[in-house]
Amino acid sequence: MAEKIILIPGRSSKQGTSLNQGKLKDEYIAVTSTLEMNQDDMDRLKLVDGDEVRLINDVGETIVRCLGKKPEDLPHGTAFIPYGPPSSQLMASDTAGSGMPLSKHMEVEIEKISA
Amino acid sequence: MALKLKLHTQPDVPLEVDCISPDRLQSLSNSEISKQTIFHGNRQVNLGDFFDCIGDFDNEIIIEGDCSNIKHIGTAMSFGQITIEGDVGTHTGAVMSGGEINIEGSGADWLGAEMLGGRITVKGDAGHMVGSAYRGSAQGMQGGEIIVHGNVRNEMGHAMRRGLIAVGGNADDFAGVNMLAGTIIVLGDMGIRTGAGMKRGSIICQNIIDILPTFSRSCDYQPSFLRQYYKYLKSMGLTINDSFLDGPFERWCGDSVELNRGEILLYAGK
Amino acid sequence: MASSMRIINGRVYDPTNNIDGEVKEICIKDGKIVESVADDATVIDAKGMVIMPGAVDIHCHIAGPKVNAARKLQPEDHRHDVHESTPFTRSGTGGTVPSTFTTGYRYATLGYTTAMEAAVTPIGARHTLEEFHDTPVIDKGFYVLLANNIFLQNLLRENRLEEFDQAVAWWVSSTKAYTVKLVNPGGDEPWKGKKNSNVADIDEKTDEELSPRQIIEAFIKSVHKQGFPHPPHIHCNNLGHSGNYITTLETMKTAGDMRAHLAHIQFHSYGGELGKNPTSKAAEIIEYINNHPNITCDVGQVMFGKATIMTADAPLAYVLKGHSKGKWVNADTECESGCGIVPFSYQEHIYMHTLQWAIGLELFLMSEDPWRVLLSTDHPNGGSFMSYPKLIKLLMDKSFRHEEMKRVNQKALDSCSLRDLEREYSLYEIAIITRAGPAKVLGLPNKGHLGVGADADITIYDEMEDKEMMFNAPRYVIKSGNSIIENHEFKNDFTGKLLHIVPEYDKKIEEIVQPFFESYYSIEFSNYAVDDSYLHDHEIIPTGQA
Amino acid sequence: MSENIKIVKNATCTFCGCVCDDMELHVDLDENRIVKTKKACVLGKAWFLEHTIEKDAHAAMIDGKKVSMEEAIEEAAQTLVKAKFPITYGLSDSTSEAQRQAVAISDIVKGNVDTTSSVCHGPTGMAFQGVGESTSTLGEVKNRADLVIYWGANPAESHPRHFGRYSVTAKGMFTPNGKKDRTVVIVDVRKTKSSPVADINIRPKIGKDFEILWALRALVKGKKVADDIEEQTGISLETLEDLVERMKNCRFGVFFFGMGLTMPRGRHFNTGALLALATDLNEFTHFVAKPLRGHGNVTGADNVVSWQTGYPFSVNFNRGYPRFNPGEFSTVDLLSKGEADAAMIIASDPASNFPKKAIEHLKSIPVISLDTKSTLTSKDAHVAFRVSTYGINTTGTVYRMDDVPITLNPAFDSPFPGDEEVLKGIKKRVQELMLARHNANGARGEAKVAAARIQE
Repeated sequence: MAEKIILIPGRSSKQGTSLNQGKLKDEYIAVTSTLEMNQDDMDRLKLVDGDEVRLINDVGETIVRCLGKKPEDLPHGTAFIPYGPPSSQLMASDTAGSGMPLSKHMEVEIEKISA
Repeated sequence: MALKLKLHTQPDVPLEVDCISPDRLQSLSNSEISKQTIFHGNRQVNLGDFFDCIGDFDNEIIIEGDCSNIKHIGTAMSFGQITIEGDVGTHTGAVMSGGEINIEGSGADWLGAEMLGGRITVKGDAGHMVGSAYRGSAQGMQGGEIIVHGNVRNEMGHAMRRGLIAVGGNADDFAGVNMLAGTIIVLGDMGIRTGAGMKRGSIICQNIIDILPTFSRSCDYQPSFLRQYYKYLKSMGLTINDSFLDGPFERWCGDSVELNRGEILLYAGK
Repeated sequence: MASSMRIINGRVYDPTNNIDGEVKEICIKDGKIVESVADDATVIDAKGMVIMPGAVDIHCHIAGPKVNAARKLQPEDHRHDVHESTPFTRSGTGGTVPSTFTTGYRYATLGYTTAMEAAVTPIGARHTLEEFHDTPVIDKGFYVLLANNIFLQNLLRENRLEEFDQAVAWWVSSTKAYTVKLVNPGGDEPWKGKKNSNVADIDEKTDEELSPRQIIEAFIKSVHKQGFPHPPHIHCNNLGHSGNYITTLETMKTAGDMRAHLAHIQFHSYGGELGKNPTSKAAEIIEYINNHPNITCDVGQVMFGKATIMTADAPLAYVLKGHSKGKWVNADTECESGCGIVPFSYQEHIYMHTLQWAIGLELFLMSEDPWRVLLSTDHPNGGSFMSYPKLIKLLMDKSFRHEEMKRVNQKALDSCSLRDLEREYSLYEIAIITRAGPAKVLGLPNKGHLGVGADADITIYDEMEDKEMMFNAPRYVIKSGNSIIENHEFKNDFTGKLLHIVPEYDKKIEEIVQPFFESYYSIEFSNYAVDDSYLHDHEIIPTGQA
Repeated sequence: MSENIKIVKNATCTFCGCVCDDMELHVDLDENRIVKTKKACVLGKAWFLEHTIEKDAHAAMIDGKKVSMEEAIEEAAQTLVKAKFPITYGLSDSTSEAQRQAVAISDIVKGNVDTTSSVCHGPTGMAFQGVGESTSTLGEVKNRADLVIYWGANPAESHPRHFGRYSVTAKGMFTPNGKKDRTVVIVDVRKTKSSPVADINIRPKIGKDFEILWALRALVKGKKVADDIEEQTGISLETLEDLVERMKNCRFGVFFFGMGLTMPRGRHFNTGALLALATDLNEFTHFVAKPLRGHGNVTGADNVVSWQTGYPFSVNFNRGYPRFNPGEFSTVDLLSKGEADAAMIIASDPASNFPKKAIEHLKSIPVISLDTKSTLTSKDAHVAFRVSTYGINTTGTVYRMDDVPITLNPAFDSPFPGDEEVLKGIKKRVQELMLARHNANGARGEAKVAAARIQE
């Protein structure tokens, strides 16, 4: 079952340290494919840590693994992901005369990939 | 008879054609027109390398072909008429001071940016920053009219100081941002943060919008000047619901972080 | 590269060598003026032309952090004034704050071959030197801001004058500066630490112990003792405020009979009551200067049109923000300086602006010694350096001046004496206020003249009735013996060099400065001093010959 | 680990915009790598320790095959000169000396130059052009700030030493007790690793930063705001009023802001609102606002592009002079609209973090890449240069996030050349090629130009 969430891509220190090893290395790829979610949202969607989910919007789609966060730390209906190739797949290219594509607060649909 | 410029070759990279303007072509022969310098990316080429010139200039230039990758048509023109039969690229009619540009298809970003006078009409949609200021400038559009039948995107009328922008469809975020004066009318839906930072001027919206916390509701009334505007827009081919003509409007004052002398008029008839 | 050259048949104006319009041959070899050259030297026939040394701008703002911030701030100013590349010169943009390449080329197109950036924070020295490397043609140097340096003020408070001298030398040496610059001495602390206030009087103590006068006096003495080629370059307190001429007179008196250079003195020659419209005190100021040969100044003429206020005097910029109502930049530098930037426009119909314009002209026209009252617009504060030719015409052409006076605010003219001043500058005097004078005041022995041994920086103008046109477009510009402009066209690119001083200091001072650094600076002491990799071509001007 | 250890003091970490210049590095000279760091944060440690020399990498490759440096420079120059719309992008992890060469190349080939600013604090640069700013160097914050407000930023993860060196626990002239002398406020939609540092955490509704900043501006000016402010923004009027009082009454206030403002809807207007608020507050007290810049020398990129062209980023030279227009000459736009026909990417990896559409076009045009490591961008590049790492292998100048320039103190030599060296080679060659073209087009009556006249 698909549900809409607001995706917040951002920096994390893990993403920062892993990119020094190389962007083609496993750790960077793993870090940038981890979606932090509100635990309540995960429970409702029947997701547990490490489950693969598909994120979809008008631009494209990507598959990432989810990781629960305390509900008070991440507002209901939002999810965080470190910048990287997966978040790019969902980023629209229009910059509204600014040069900056909308890279935070992207509305995406999330669905569990059945094993 | 009009001068027809027919695009015979699609450019690989954007073409910049400031010379397509009545001011620049009025006294030239067709072979001279074909030799006008334009920029194909960083290469200086001739207008004739991309356009066939047909007919003679008689106050009007008609442009045929898909010009969505062609920039600066009618930039700084001061008289005459340009008709673009399809879509057109960025900066069309920017800083123009007179004359008329009719776009049968859609326009792009910076349509009529910092224009001083004249009129631009667009049958389709337009892009971001219609009639706006360029970055750093204190003033956007300073006169004239822009009428878009379809939708426009962000920052329409950014820092505009005079003139009219009317939109038949929707407008996205920051319509009339930092507006100094002038009038904006949108018949469709609005994005967010309409009129942010406006000093003076009027923004007329037909549908419910999000109002910034720095605007305050002053009164409800039936502005008689709107009737004139709507009649005029009707004559220009926009679809105006007759109920708007005498409709009650909520008047919101703002922006209080600035002079607070601007207004957003919100149709309250439904 | 530089070849030998002979310029013949031109009328030469070389005030340093008392040459006033005589036809004289100038020979160039290896970048220097020489007695004679071999017969195969390139010959320039300057018949009907005027030959002058390359001009020297003693006070302008052309490179460094504040200049670059002002560039970034004003895309609207650049858009309408572009500078195209050629196959061998770089492109850029103009406006009141041109890009680096454009700055160098445009100075050259006016016949200027040396310019001094007048205000650089020590921590911004590296940045300034990087920009200088990208500023072609002209030779350049900069004055380092020290009057609001907290460490130096602490030494003064504790009366550690010996260490003060050493620290001044250390700071100048390690930033590769040309001299010290004092801006609104004592005014930074009230601005940064006391809710944007300012110091109002030269004898006001900003804390319990130190007044602006004490700071000014300490620097004048220290620089005098160390024999810098150029004395402290002083931007007095109360710039722009009505009644500030008293502060200016007091500042000059503080120097006693030691040398001091007062920057853009026009902005400091106002009478009247604080907060009300000013009056002209040009006569009082110029009288003091005329009678005191130890004092030199540049005028800081205001020219109508666009300008950009950029100054280490942050409180002043804040006042001007209130007038311009547009964008404003404030930028504080730790332990060293403040900074304000405001895009500005001087308009003929405004009383204040006309009065400023008139006071500048009064100062020029009442000056008895052109060697000490030098041409500047405090570019871009009073107007762009591109307006120098027009300013020269205002000085040389009385009837033009009177025509211009018809277009300005008449009330302002009523309140000053400009209408009565009939003086016209001669070409010889122009050569003094733009060449020989600034070179002498800067202590640059090889600049501003055409004697044997001088740098071969030469400008050749067509002699014309319209002096603005004449000075706007030299026919030839030669820099260090390289032909840069020939027949009004760029023929060569050239980098120019840095002019700086290296005063000696006792290494022990570093041990005293270092602990302060570790506590209050945010970069490491060992990463602070600018190393020699930032010198492209450079020339060290000797100190200690006072 | 060998015995051959060199200790480098006061080295500079260029991983993030903090540009900490107090590093102590222990370098194993036999193995050519750093084996120990002192004072580095978690990011800095990874930056230094992971930068080893990959011995099997090639300094220059064309289409994935090893070539000589000369061949690669020739091919890069030919590619740039042949293109009608060549773009240069990246530059933020390179020295200002290299940046100067890159802008020169773009000018000479009449191309386009843009830096990672355009997808980072570019909107802040645009806001600056609209309203200006009140700012300071970081030492002033350390010495004076008694109110520190972070907005849409998470320095604990992006700039780990920011709190300690400059803003929160740092002890300075008028803040001798460090954190005790300060009030720290964090405004963020989510709880982050930075949150525990704050005395006051403000958690607005998502995407409402502009409305909150606008309301604060109104309150600072003594104006009323809409009654439903809490409903709109998630922040009560009491909270806003309390913040306003703190801001007006502090001695020296500072905003630090991050991409939580530049990247979402509102972009340059979000940052513009914050800069304007800081400016407004100067009517009451001393207040500054500072973007938390990301890359080690992104601030240098802004500076170099500005002094050479007059504009900070998104600069086009197609017509032989600089023009500025974000949204038109910004790299995301030039790629996603399919306008660029060749690209030189320096120290950046757009193929992994640009919008999908832009990446697709990048893959369809010849790319020249300069990078210290293999990336998605360099992997598919037509000409790929493997370069040494600035600050670790090469010296040069970087500009800290507050525009303070610092000279790099490198640790060990790399077999690979620095960016500056490669770019100088390309510049020399494109200059020759453009000159040849100019002379060949001499039909327009222009004088031929001798190569000798060109300056280094």
